[in-house]
Amino acid sequence: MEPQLSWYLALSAVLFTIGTAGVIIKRNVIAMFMCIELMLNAVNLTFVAFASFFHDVTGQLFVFIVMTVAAAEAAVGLGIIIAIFRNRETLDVDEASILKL
Amino acid sequence: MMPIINWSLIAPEVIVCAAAVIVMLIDAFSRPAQRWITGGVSLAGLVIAAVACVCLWANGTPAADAFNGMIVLDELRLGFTLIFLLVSALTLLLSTVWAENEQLPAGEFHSLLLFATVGMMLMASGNDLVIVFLGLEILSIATYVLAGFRRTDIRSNESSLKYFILGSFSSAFLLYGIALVYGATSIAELGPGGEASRIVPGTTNIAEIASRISEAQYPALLYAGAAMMLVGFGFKIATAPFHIWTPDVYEGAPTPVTAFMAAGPKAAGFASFMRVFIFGLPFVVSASSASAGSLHQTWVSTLAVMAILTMTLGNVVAIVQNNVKRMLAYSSIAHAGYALVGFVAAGAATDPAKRDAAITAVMFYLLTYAVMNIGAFAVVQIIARSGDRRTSIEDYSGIGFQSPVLAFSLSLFMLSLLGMPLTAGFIGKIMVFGAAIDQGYYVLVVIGVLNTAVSAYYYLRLVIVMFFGERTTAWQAPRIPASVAVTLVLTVLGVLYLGVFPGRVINAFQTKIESQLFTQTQTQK
Amino acid sequence: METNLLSIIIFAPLAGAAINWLVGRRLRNEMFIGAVACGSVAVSTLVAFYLAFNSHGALRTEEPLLDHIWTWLHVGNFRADFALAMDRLSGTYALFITFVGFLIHVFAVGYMHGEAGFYRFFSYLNLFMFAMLTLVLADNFVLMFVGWEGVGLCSYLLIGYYTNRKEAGDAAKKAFITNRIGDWGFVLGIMLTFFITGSVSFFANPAAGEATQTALSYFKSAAVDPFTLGAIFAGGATSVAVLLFIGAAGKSAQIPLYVWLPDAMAGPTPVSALIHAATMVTAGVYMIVRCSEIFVHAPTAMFIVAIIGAATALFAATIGLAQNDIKKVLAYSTISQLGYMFLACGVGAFIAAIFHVITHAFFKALLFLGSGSVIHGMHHEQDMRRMGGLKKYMPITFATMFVGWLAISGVPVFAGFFSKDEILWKTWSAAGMGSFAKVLWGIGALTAFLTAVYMTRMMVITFWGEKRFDDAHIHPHESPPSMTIPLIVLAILSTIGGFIGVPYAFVNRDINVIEHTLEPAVAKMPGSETTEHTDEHAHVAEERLLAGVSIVIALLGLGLGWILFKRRPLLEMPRVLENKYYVDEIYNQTLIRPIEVGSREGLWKVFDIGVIDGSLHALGDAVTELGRVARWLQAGFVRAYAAIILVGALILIGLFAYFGFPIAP
Amino acid sequence: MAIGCALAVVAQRNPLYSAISLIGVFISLACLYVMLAAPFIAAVQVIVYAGAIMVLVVFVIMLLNVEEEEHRRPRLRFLVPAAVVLAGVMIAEVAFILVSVQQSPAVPGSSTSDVGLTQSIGSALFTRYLLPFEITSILLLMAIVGAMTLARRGGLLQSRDQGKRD
Amino acid sequence: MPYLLTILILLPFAGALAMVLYNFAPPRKDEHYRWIALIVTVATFVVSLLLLRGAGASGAEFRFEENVNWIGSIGARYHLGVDGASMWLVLLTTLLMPIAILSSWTAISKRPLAYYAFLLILESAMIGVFVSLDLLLFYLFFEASLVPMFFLIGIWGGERRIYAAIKFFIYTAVGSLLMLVGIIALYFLYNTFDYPTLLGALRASPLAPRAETLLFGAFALAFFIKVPLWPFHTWLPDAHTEAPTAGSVILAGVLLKMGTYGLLRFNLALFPNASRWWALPIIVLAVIGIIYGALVAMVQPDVKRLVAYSSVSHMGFVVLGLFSFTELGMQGALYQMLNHGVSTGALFLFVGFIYERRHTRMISEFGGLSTPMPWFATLFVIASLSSIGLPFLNGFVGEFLILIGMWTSTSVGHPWIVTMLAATGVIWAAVYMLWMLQRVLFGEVTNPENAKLTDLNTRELGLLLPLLFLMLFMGVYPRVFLDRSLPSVAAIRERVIRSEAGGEFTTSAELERGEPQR
Repeated sequence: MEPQLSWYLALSAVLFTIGTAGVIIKRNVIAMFMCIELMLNAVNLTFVAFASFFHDVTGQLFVFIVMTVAAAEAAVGLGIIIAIFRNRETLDVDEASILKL
Repeated sequence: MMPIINWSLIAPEVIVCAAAVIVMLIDAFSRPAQRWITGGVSLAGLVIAAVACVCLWANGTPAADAFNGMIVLDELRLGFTLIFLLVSALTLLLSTVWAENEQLPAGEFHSLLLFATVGMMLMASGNDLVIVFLGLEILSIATYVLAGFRRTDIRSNESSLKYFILGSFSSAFLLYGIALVYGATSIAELGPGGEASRIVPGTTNIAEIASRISEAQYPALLYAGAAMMLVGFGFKIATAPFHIWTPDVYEGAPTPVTAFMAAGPKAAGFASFMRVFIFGLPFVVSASSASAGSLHQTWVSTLAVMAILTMTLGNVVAIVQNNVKRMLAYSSIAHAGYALVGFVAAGAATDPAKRDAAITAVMFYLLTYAVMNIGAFAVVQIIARSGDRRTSIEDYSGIGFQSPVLAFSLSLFMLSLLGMPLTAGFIGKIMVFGAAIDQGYYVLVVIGVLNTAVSAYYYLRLVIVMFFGERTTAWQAPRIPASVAVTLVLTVLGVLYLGVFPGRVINAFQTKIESQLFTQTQTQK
Repeated sequence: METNLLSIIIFAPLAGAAINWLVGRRLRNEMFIGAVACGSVAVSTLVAFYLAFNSHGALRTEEPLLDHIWTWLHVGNFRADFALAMDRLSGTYALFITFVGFLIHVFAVGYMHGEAGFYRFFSYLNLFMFAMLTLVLADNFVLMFVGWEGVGLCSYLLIGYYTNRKEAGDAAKKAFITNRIGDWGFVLGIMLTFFITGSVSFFANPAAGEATQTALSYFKSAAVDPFTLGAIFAGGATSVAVLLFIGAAGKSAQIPLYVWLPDAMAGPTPVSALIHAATMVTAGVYMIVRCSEIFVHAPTAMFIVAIIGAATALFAATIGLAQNDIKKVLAYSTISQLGYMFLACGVGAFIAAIFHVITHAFFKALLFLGSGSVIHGMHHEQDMRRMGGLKKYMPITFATMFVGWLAISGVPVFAGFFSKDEILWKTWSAAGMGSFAKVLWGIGALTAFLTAVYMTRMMVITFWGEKRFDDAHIHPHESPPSMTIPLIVLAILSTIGGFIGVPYAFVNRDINVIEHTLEPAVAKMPGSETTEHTDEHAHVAEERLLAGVSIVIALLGLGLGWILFKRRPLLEMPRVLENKYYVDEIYNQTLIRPIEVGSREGLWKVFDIGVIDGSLHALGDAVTELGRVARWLQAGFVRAYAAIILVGALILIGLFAYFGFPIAP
Repeated sequence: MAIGCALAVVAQRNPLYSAISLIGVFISLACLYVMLAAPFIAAVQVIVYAGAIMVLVVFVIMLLNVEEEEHRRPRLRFLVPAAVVLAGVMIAEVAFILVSVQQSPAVPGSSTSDVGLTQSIGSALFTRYLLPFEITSILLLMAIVGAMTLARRGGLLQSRDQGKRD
Repeated sequence: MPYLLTILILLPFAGALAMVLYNFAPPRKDEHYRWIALIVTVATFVVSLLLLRGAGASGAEFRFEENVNWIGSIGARYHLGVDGASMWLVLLTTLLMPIAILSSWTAISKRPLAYYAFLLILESAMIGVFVSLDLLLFYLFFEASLVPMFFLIGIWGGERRIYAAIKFFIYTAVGSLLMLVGIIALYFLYNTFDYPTLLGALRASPLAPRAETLLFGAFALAFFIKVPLWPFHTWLPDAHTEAPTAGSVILAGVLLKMGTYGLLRFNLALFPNASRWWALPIIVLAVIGIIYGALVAMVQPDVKRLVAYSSVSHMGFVVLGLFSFTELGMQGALYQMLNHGVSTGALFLFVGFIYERRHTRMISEFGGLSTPMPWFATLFVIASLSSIGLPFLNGFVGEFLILIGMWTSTSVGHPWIVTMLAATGVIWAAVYMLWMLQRVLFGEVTNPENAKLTDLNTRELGLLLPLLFLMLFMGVYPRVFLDRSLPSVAAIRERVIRSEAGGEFTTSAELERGEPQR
């Protein structure tokens, strides 16, 4: 049978949700980062799904752009992670809580 | 088909971008002795960009949809662009000497700052969600780096980390929202058989979205997308409950960066936020679906509630702060709330003229906020000395007459933030509140002014500490670097000028876009 | 008719006051100061007499002399000029005020000799003359009120003349505040008058521009109020009259506002003589007579006036029996005599009241000055118990006071006899009070008797018997002529002064000058419109009988007093009388303390600080607490922040989804 | 399969394993893209994501040689159930929304079209979406600078080749 | 002369700037600042006397008008002008200012530059309040006057100065912010901030009752707090007590008048109907304030607090007169504003003098001062008497007119009850004032410290004389003032009473002349 559009949407939504949950649950910075990547991918799936069901190129281009953005974020994010790891020998985000209240 | 290229349309962005690249190169291939060049070059770039911007304004061509309508040319864009340029210029002046003192790579700082500026400008000028998203990302990534710029400082690291995680988290939401809108705005043209014969694909062009919401294929997705975009933008402009990152990040980031973040990205956020929601999801009277009207009504009322939350939270929590930077962070949240009041009015307005007025009010408000905020942070930076050490209220005790220039200018900024007459803040407040009253949001405005009264408490607290108390510990007046002095003078004069003779600036900001946007929507109906 | 001389009468003393204050304080020359003070008063005296008695003087013509000086208050339809008017009533008053005032000034020059604040004393005294004459000669209520408050101020200053004596200060304060309570009524009376009549002036004043309808002429044409309690609050003539009477009671020391007068004796004796015997305290009587038009239209008010007057007369007389301070005795007798005058007003015998005012001015001034002379001679000893047998030390004083004694006791041919007898007779024959008139007469008669008794006591204790002071320290001596001459003059007046008012009944001839003079100026009781002479002829016998009765009463009083005190001067008097019925203590406990404590503890500490400020602070603290709580959102943990953001996002999405779901139920 | 891997990403305690399972997610998504007639995107997905980015991530993990999350005093325990609950709510809402998509008129399935092909994407990229493309380059350039700035200690090498990798 | 008002506003400000510039001149001496300030303020006073030209003759309309565009895009104009009502308040301000500066001649040694600069800025703001005919402009000055006073109290005040300063600022700010909302709302209803235009527009198309009530409330709250009307008065005792002498003088003399002036100029004129609807509660509050203030003043241990509370009582009279809606009452109210400025200003000066000598204000510390300082005692008594309301001193005229106006008013039923209660305030005034005088001036000199106090010096006498002269003159010949203010006040009264449904209106005195009021 034909896969329905809503299936893909549902799948991406589930992935997105998992990503968000991961961001909240994981304590390792890198893991959180990966969860965010997961969220982005979920969005990509949505785009592609729409695009293909509309026979439209916009969505796929969007995905293309999103990938580059993700790459950029990856670079910078990992840079930040390295920097913070240098100053305090841990990646546990809960340790990074001197700024509060 | 060939790309429709119209360089003049994006001249400012291109100029700033070029300046950034040049700065980078100079930085790479220059001896440390000539570091100051980078500052000069970037400043020049900003100025030229401003000139270009003004030229664009002068020969105000109607919004040419070059780049396939991805860039608009209207007062909203240009006005905000000028604000961004101003903010960046002031931040540059603040940062040059500071970077030297902190042994930080000034060149990279400047180029990143310029890139961030480009991002902001794109956010203001983009008429397509793609551009908006890209601009936002550029801005965000640049500011992540800037926030963590003092690499060796734990607080700086932490603030950049928090900003990075939460920022990308929320931008994922924004992206999801865009995706849903893209999908939702597709139109199914029904053939004779009643089943969809073919589908007009969805769009990410804001104007087109506006024209389509009435007959969108998946209204529910449209709503969900709107909500998610609200999250993304709300994060950028720090409205409750998405303000949560602000205090920590502002406190941890280096002071000039904080000044920049509180003034620039907030304004940029408002720019694109308003463009997307006011022009993208306007009030549309259409028989076809009642949902469109109620969508508009939904996001407007939601924003109203958020505005109340934001103002109240910001002011109330600011009262109990003891760190000046953190206090200013909360106050910036509160000010986002005030600006939201104007935004709500703009959204609620169905009459183009009143909508223009409201948008102008918000623009003007953000301008005034940028000026007085950067001024305040300039003083904070001077008093904090290197490494942002002295930022607690106690450090200000009794300095009033020890270094009167700093103290009085800081008091001026505080009073302006408080919204006392004869200062910029006053005019800004009455403009946004006026717009809201015009739309009948009396409750909103009353809550706003009561919040102002509350805010008096902590703004005055700083003045009181400086003037009414006697200093216990020793205090040697810090020397004010020339560039910072220039910033101070500019901001002080700006606050007074905008407070006493704001007429010309306001007139310049008068937006007349919507009229033609409305015609656009009519034609596409 | 217009004349600017009137203004001289009032401004001469003012000028004297100014000169003494500015110049006198520099050159502390008593000769100069005394000359200026007495001279200024003499000038106004002469002018007053000239204006009264010249060919078409105030006392000879019907219409008053007017002097419009400037328009003081003029807003909308309210107009109060600074304008003087001298008609028969005010003329009569002005005459004896200026004359007695002059005498007292002269006396004071001697009495105050060597005082540090000599100049101050005399400028106050002149200022008082100015105020008193303004009060009397005012042509409208408001200006009258100016003088009214002015005399109050001067009495305040003069009572408190010895600034470093605490009791003097307290007495002064008490006097001013008690008067203020009266003035409250007076002001409201004026306002109500204006409210009803739209005018506050006594006389139609051509010089003031439009000839307005005057306050009094309005009432002349109005109907008489019913004789009911309700009339008091009806806002008509009765209300006005009652309010005005409150003012009069305050100024003339009637129950319940009399308490200030005895304390006022803390001032120098000439002050007591001038202000608290002769002139100021009779201002209340003057005001009522001036407004007789209003009172005769308010029977209820008249009744109240009569009651209060009679009560005060008796009450004060009883207290007077038991005082040991010579001036206190005189003070209470003054209150008592004032009560007489109000009694007269209450029964509509306005002329009799004025008549008594005049005679009382003479003999009471005489007595006060005499006592002053005694005190002067005794080195400022005021307690009679430490005097005695003074008549051989200071004969002139003794002789003159002897006259005064007889006069006040109502011994025939002396001034007091005629006026008092007139009042008693008018009370007896008061129209419209029926049998109650007899009761009032009884009270009056009793008072007369008591008066004779306590005056006798005073004289006996002071002048007869053996001396109760050690002449080692105190050498009583006769006073200088500057003091004795006024005494003599006043003694003569107290003797013959009564003949201006000899009633028809005694000498079957109509020689009652005072009555003829004042008749046009005062209102007649609406009841008795028929000419009085006829029924006077009718009652001749009755009147003569009553006169005889009062003579007997006076002689009895003298006799009893003589018998009681000649032998035992220090006879103990009932303590309740000696302590003035504890009225001051009662006031203190029931009114003053509660108000003071209530305002301090209740209003200020509890309400102001506790309630108002407390609630405000509570509000502020609440906001701060809210902030304290809300800041805990910022726990500092990124994951928590992310969770918060997610919650917000979910709320938003849920909201939008709910609104956006097209087929939502 | 995608969901499974995704869950694994969250569940794994050792970041290395979750990274690997993330790669799994990417691969499976790529397959879906192919099904959705977007071969180019699929390819890029595999190359850029599964290739470059993840390699970079793994590299960093190695570099900082973090083992599984250290067992420190675990804070914010409540967040785990909270997150799960929130996730549940989110799923619910999404479902709620998607129902409407179901009810909307059926769209013709993804019949094969040429939009997914490299050529068409390329043409669009250089005509209609020229500007975004340029902007993307700026973005990357800036990312390089930023990464350098942050990560270098003195003039470290790996920060530079990080830049090259993207 | 043109631009007279602008000159008046800018002159003191320019003086302040001059001081700041002089600060950088090499041979600067601290005692020069007060001279600059004195010269500037005296000059301002002299210039302000020009306002008297043609006053009152021209009826109710505004004179010396200046009307130029200020912020066109938000409709705010720079519109100045004076009428009979505001002119006197301007003159009062400019008169009190030099006196205030003289009074701090020796008292203020700490930071003279800032002190006098703030005073001058304050004067500019106060003049601006009274002459601005644009609502936004008015609000601007109204708020701006807070800041200098805030600094004056906070820097040069007494022990609890910080508390007092914050209380003063926030208390008054809350009210005025709500007024701002009202102003903006008016703007969007009638599309103008311009006062005369607004009057016309309101006459043409009146507000809806509810809207009028709300706007009335928004304005009234701000002014009530400023007046201060009971129960919004608690900021006043603290502010007065903690402020430096000059500050108290200005605060009592001018700042409080902003409130009553605002009531007269805006509440009554703009919202006549609401004014009538709310007359009763407001009058009740005023009467409570009169008696309450007096009673609390009576028991104050601190002279300055006593005078402060007496202001509450006196300003209650003003509000009472304003809301009697009779020429008598409103004229009296205006007059009472001036009286209060003069008398209470003088009283604060006296308190300042003894504070400067003894550094305490506790009544119990004094006693018998009349012996060492006769001049002080004499003048103090005179000032107190004028505050008590002795005839032929200024206080009497105002209070008498207010009371008689109240009695003849129809703004409430049974006005005579109100009048009787209010009139007791006159008694209380005598009580607390005389009691205070008694304890401070008379009796034996108990405290040896007081025995060697020096009497007033020439400067102190000199700065008192104008006030004392005014007390006498205003009491004896008030027509000079009343006649000139009559047209303006009458015009405002007309608005209030004509807007009644019946239109025509006559004072109850005219109506009920003849038969007693039932």
